[in-house]
Amino acid sequence: MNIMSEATLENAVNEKVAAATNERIKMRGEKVGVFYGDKQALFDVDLLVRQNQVTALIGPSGCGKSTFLRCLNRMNDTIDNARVVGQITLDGEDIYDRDIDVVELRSRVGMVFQKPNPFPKSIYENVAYGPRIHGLARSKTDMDEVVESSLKRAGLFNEVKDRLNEPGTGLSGGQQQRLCIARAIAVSPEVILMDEPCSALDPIATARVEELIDELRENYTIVIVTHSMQQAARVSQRTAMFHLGNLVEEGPTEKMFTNPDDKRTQDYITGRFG
Amino acid sequence: MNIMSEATLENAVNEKVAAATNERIKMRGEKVGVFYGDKQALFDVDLLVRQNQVTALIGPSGCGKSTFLRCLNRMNDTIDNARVVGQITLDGEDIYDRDIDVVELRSRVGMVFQKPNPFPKSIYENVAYGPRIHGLARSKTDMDEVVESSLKRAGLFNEVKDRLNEPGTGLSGGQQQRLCIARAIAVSPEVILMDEPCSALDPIATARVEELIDELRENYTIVIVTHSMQQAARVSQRTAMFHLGNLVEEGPTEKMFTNPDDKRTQDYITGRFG
Amino acid sequence: MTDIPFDPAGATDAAAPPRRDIGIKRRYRAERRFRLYGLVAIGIGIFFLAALLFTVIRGGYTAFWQTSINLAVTFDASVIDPDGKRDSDPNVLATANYPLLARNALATRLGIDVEAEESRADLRLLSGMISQGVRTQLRDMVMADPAIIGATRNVWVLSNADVDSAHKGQIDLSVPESRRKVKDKQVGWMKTLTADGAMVERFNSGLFTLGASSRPEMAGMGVALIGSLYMMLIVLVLALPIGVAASIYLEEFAPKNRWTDLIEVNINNLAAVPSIVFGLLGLAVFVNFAGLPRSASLVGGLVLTLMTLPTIIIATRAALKAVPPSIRSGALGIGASRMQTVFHHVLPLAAPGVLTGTIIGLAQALGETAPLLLIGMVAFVADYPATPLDPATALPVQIYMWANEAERAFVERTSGAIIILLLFLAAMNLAAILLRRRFERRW
Amino acid sequence: MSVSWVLAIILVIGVAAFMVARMRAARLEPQAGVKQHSLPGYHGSYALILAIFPAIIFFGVWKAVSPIYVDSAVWRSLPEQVRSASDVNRSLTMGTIYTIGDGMRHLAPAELDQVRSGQADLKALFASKGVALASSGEAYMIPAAETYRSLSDSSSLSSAIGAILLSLAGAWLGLSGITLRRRARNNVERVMLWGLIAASTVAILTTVGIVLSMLFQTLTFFQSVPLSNFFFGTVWDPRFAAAGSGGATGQFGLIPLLAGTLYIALVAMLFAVPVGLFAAIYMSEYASRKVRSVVKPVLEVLAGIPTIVYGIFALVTVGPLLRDISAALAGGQPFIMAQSVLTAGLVMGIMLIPFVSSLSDDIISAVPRALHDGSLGLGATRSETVRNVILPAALPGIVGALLLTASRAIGETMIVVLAAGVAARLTFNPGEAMTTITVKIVNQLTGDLEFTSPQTLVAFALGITLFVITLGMNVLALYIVRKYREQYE
Amino acid sequence: RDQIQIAGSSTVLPYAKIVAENFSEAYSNFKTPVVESGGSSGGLKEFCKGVGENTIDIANSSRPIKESEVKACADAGVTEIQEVRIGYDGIVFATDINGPDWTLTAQDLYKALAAQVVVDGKLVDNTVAKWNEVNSALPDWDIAAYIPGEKHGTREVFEEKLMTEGCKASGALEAIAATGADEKAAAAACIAVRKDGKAVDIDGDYTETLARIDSNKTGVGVFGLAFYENNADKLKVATVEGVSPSVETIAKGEYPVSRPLFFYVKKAHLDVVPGLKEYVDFFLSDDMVGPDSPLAEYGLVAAPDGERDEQRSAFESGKTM
Ligand SMILES: Nc1ncnc2c1ncn2[C@@H]1O[C@H](COP(=O)(O)OP(=O)(O)OP(=O)(O)O)[C@@H](O)[C@H]1O
Ligand SMILES: Nc1ncnc2c1ncn2[C@@H]1O[C@H](COP(=O)(O)OP(=O)(O)OP(=O)(O)O)[C@@H](O)[C@H]1O
Ligand SMILES: [Mg+2]
Ligand SMILES: [Mg+2]
Ligand SMILES: O=P([O-])([O-])[O-]
Repeated sequence: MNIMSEATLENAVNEKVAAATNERIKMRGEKVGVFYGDKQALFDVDLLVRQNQVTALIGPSGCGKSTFLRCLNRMNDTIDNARVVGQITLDGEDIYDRDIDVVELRSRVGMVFQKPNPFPKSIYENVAYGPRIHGLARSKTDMDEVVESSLKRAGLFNEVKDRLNEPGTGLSGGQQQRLCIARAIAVSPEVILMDEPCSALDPIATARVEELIDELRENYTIVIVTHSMQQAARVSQRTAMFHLGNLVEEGPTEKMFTNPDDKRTQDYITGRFG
Repeated sequence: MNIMSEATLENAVNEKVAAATNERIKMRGEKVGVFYGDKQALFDVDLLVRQNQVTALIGPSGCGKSTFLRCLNRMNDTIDNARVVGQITLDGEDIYDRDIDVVELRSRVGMVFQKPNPFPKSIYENVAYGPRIHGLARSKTDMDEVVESSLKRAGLFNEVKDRLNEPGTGLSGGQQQRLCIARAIAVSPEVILMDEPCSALDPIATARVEELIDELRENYTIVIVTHSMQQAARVSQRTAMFHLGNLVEEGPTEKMFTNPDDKRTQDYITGRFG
Repeated sequence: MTDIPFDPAGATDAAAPPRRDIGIKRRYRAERRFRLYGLVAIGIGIFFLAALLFTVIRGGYTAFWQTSINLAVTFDASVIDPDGKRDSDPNVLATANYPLLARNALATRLGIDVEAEESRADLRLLSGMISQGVRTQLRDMVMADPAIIGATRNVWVLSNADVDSAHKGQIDLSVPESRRKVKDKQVGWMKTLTADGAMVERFNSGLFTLGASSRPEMAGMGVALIGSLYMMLIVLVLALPIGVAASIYLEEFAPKNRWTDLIEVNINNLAAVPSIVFGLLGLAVFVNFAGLPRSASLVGGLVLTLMTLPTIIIATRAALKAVPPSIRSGALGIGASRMQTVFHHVLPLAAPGVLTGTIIGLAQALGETAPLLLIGMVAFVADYPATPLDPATALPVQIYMWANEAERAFVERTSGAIIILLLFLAAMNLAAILLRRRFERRW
Repeated sequence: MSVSWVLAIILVIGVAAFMVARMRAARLEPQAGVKQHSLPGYHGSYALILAIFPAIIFFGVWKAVSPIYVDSAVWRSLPEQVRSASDVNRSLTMGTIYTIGDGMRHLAPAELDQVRSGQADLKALFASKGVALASSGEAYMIPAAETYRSLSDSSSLSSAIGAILLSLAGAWLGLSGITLRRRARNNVERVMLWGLIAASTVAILTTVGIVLSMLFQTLTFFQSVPLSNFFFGTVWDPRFAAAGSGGATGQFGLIPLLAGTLYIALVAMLFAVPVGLFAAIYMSEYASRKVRSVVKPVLEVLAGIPTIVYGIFALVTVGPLLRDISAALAGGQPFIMAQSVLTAGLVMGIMLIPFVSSLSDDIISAVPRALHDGSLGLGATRSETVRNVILPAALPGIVGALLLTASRAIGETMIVVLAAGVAARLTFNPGEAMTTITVKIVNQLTGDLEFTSPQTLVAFALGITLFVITLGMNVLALYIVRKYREQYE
Repeated sequence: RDQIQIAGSSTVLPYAKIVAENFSEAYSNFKTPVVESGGSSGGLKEFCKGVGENTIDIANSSRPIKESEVKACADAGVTEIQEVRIGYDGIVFATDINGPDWTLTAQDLYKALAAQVVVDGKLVDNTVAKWNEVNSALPDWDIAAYIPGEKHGTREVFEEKLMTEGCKASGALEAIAATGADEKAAAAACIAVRKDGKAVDIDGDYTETLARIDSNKTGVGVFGLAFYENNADKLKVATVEGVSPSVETIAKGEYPVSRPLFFYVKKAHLDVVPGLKEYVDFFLSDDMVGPDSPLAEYGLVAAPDGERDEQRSAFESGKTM
């Protein structure tokens, strides 16, 4: 009980601040916990995701970043033994509500996975798939356009423009990752969740994706998991630090990287490497 | 014809240099080319891998790094439409020779893949598998030791020590990656090929793996693909830069990062990010 | 959990932007429809299974009970050994007129004078009420203990099959007496006996243990069970390894060329060969060429093996194909040989599919009659086979033969036999299903 | 020495070699810089293989070849005039000689002498020993039988000795030269590979066997019935010739049977495939583990029910039901007969449900979940995911399952006999009866007709024809699968 | 081999089974013979494979062996075949028990079931739809006759004794001959059964016919006498040419439709296979094939006394074909 009010207090305060700075809250997690079977992987996470901002989730491997990210569009539903407690809202609506429409939710909150998982279809079809099921392209030319622009924005178009009809699984690791990004943005979701979108990318491609994120931020809200402090620093406005399933600290990126409140954050970001 | 003598010339020069500096050549690629179907993905690569050194392969996504890496232990054999030309030797033996025992080759030249691919078995079994088939542990205790030390060296042991019997597929992305590293080093190969072993790792885990690489270097030879220039700079003694399927340049890491010969290398490593 | 005093109530939450139309209603309808189709499909399957089981069980459960008559049989020496030569001639005891003993006992029981001239007709009717099997039953008692001669024993004897059917109400007693096998007098006696508790339905263990017989009450599935058991063992021992080995070769090792295409097409094609043609093959190869005996379960097992192979191979190949390549490269990458990769990683992952193929293949083999026809297993076999080389039948054969019998009593036995076959099938599949569940795993 | 003894001895040698080799390999001294190539178990298995396989192959080949040699030797030992006289029924003569030779083993020495001196009534004597002789044989057969006997005795002795020696030699070879670098694993695996190859040739051999076991009779059949009559005839009435043709052989038109086969199989597939596929999809995508673990085996029971039960079900329940329903719908005249293509297809479809559902379920479940997640993460509904991502990825396997199903539909007999009857007619109306090739194969083979007549022999022609037709369909299917295959990862 | 192996006709099978069973009870030192089913043709084919351990000893047949088969046998070394006629099989027409009485004649049957009839001197397809169109004494039922399929020997009897006779009696034969058909063609036209679904071939056994009548109460089926007797509470038998089928009328030759049943023994096996001779003797004894025997009780029409004696002595004397 005690802990609870403490935690929500934090959110409340944050909200006040947000309101003061005229930031709108897109998503809000309250006391989010996740169990895999009996094992709890995430504990009482309270986190606000601000609209048109990039929120970076950082923390050591296995601390629960992906798990939390998956909560945000209910991808955890698909894991047999996963159970989510707490509350998460999108535009004030509880996304774990019975009435909520998971499909619509996922079309509004898109996701790029940690392991690239292109469909065993052609590159074109990989990208066209989302728009097609959501009916976002009226005609073949529309679709071509959507596919092209998505691939372009993901920085892949030039490499694959001659082989749009070849299978997406024949691409290199980094190309697959960019394909998955293109696939996700092709449906223009309101929130985009990216689980280490640049892990398999070289610096140039990374730069391209980071640019893209910056671009997208104007219209969309982005949550990104990254291991690169630099990346977090470069692209995000706010950063949340996880440790052992707990949210250690959350705040404006600048502050987090210069003057973190928590000792663990400090230790982590000043670790020898970056 | 012309090109060929030119290329091998390069190797020959390099060898002279190696001999002069008392370095032993562990592996040697000569005019290595790879075709996927009709499409050539790698062109005439000449590269020396020096014993007890870390060779880093860098280059933009899709340039053929993984492809080349796979040539070194003939993993390309398993891709239906892949065809390798040219010659690669290990300790002077042509590894594409008819007489060569591919299995033994792969036990000597181990590999960590770009996408973590743990077996759908328990964590313990994932690591114990290699030592078991190679008869590296005589008893259960031996095996326990091998598993524990491998997991420790990969920096995973603490996180999983209570759940060694749970499936390796239930780990987080980074944990899976470290599991695959543990699995590969458990068989103590002579050469270890690592395809972006730290892409899903946080800085601390990355540091652990880099330490590991440094450690391993004393007894083994390592080839690593990485997108992080810093990482290449930190761990490798020699760096090879690929571009569009061509080996652009190869040399001591220091020189590569301070004074590359090739304009493309220069451009790549001084790209805005790193 | 939201009853926090100063909940700002989402004042700062983003106002819901205008929702895009992604046809959600329509898609959900499609989704529900799709799901419904699935449910309906399963429903259809289960409905028909239930209907089939219902018809079978309704028609067959009575076969597991058999009308028996309790008689106080006097082992009359004057009947068994009228000439008193049993010590010198061993055949006397073997060939004595035992049914007479039972008939006399029944007559006594019903108060009919055995000696009287006018009861001759009645006595014939009485004989007709007792199963001919009483001959071996009483004979075995006497042979086991000749001292029994002269004594009286209480014995449960089987009633004749027609009486059994009448007792179970399967014969329409309203038709004129001349049109039915059970006469009015017999019905009267049955009532008397039933009222006395001397005629009851007892569990029909003979259905499981006895061999074939032309007398329904004496007919059992024993030989067929043994025959099927032998055959299924042979099929399992041969078809599963050969099938899996062939699939592994084709899927994991074979170069993809015309020759392997040929093999692949061939195997698929074998699945379409009518089963009786396998019988022709078995006759030609195993009986005529290799000189194996006719009617033997060994030959049957071999024929069914060939017939089952394509099913197992096709299922196994599909399962092997479904294992993601990353598993293979993972193992190869740490120096496992291809053989090791396949046997340590790929095959275990494909095991559920292999087992499904095995289940279906074995089920099919278990229910097959046509190929057995040509190798002589659709036969009347009364003696138990000691080895797979002895004549035997199989469960579906017995069903097939009983289904074609004229006697009414075989109707329920046919259904009873089907129930036994299904039990056999269930027992056989249970192991495979449990195994399959162990191997099932998502990744 | 009997065959089983020889095999047992070889086996014992093999097992011993295995144990010793494994032990030796385990005790090898490790050397600096030299890795042991193979695990001890592989060394053991290699020794086992060397000890067993060559010996058994030798033994088997000898056993297969020596009778041919003995046969020709015995034949040559026969007097010239006998040879020329009985050339036509050589096999009969030789058979008698063999029977006499084998029968002589059962005789006591005194009886043997009698036989040799030609005094004994062979037939009676042999009968008393339980050996059947078709005739009493001729005098020249006795020495020939003895030749046969001594030849085969010495052959079996030398084969036994040879095999055991070979086995010992193999064991020695396996045990000597166990070194760190010996590639025992490669050798063992090579043998395993040959084993796998051998297993896959069983299918080829079966095919060859099937064709051979039918070819001869088929040719005989086509000697009396012209090809065109068979392949292009539209009337199946084997006992009656077409009016005016005057022939006595009858009409063997394949077309109505072929049409019936395809039609009934099509109806069955039209029922089984959607039901089975949807059931599979539901089980793998929607149902909980528990439900699935119950429903799947339950549906599999459908595949195990003997087809005669389905036949009876069709005959007494489904057929009349369909007829009555159609009569009620049409108001009087039923448009579906009790025996009809529809009834047969429907009931056969029920039987085929698990072929589709269980196999497809396994294949669908094997699609990596990352693909699933990828699609769901884009906001696809489950059904969209299944239709657009999962099914295409699982397609090759599913097509395999469907092929198997179709094959079963074509090969089924009992259901068709009882549900659609045996009347070979050519019609498009699924409410009427048709019959299939398989049914006719069974009927012509098991009938009362003369077994030498074309009426019976036509079964073989039908068998081979069906074989060729399905072969063609399979080639087509292979081609299609190749074209549309989607490989994941 | 210590077990007799028998194969062949499914019509003879039930009788052979009864004999086999009683044989093993009477001779407890012999194993029960194995009796395969598989049709007369299949049985004879196996029979003619040759002599020896791996071949069968007896072939049951519901028709006499054909010339060509004897020859095929001889080619394979089976030169001495002993023929045994065991009795007769009555063939009856029956309807559902609740139907009216039926009195059939060959003529009616022919008119109802012939494929083609002569109208105005031309052969045209038979279009008769109801029984009472053939003969007003017959019920007003749609024609639905379940007759033995062409694989069955019974079919030949049906054609010979009913269709051909009916064809002659109704004058159709002449009419057909008048259309210009030669003798052979006319005979063939006489026995051709309509194929429009009114006459349904049954290739299975009588149980199938019974099931069909069960599901179509206005169907007429052809059964063996034995089968009918076992199911007399469900079936009503029709008289043919005024004679009601029974063991007596058939034995006397009054009832027109019956056929002899046979089995064939390999003489070469007689001394060799233990019990074979005893089995045949046992089969031929009056205890088995006599008028009061279990076979007769089951439905076999016993041959007249003289014929049985003749069979016995023929077998005893070793008479071969
Ligand atoms: N199996 C395949 N079939 C066809 N083309 C392939 C296949 N694998 C790789 N390629 C192509 O070969 C080229 C080199 O691929 P490779 O995987 O070696 O790149 P990479 O340097 O490892 O890139 P990344 O850093 O993105 O992993 C790419 O263009 C890729 O699309
Ligand atoms: N399906 C699962 N079943 C059981 N445990 C799981 C499962 N998925 C994740 N976990 C565990 O939950 C914890 C959090 O995992 P998560 O994937 O969220 O980590 P992460 O922060 O994304 O790490 P990484 O940076 O390595 O991807 C880890 O300890 C992991 O092992
Ligand atoms: Mg993660
Ligand atoms: Mg790569
Ligand atoms: O089986 P049958 O030969 O008597 O028809």
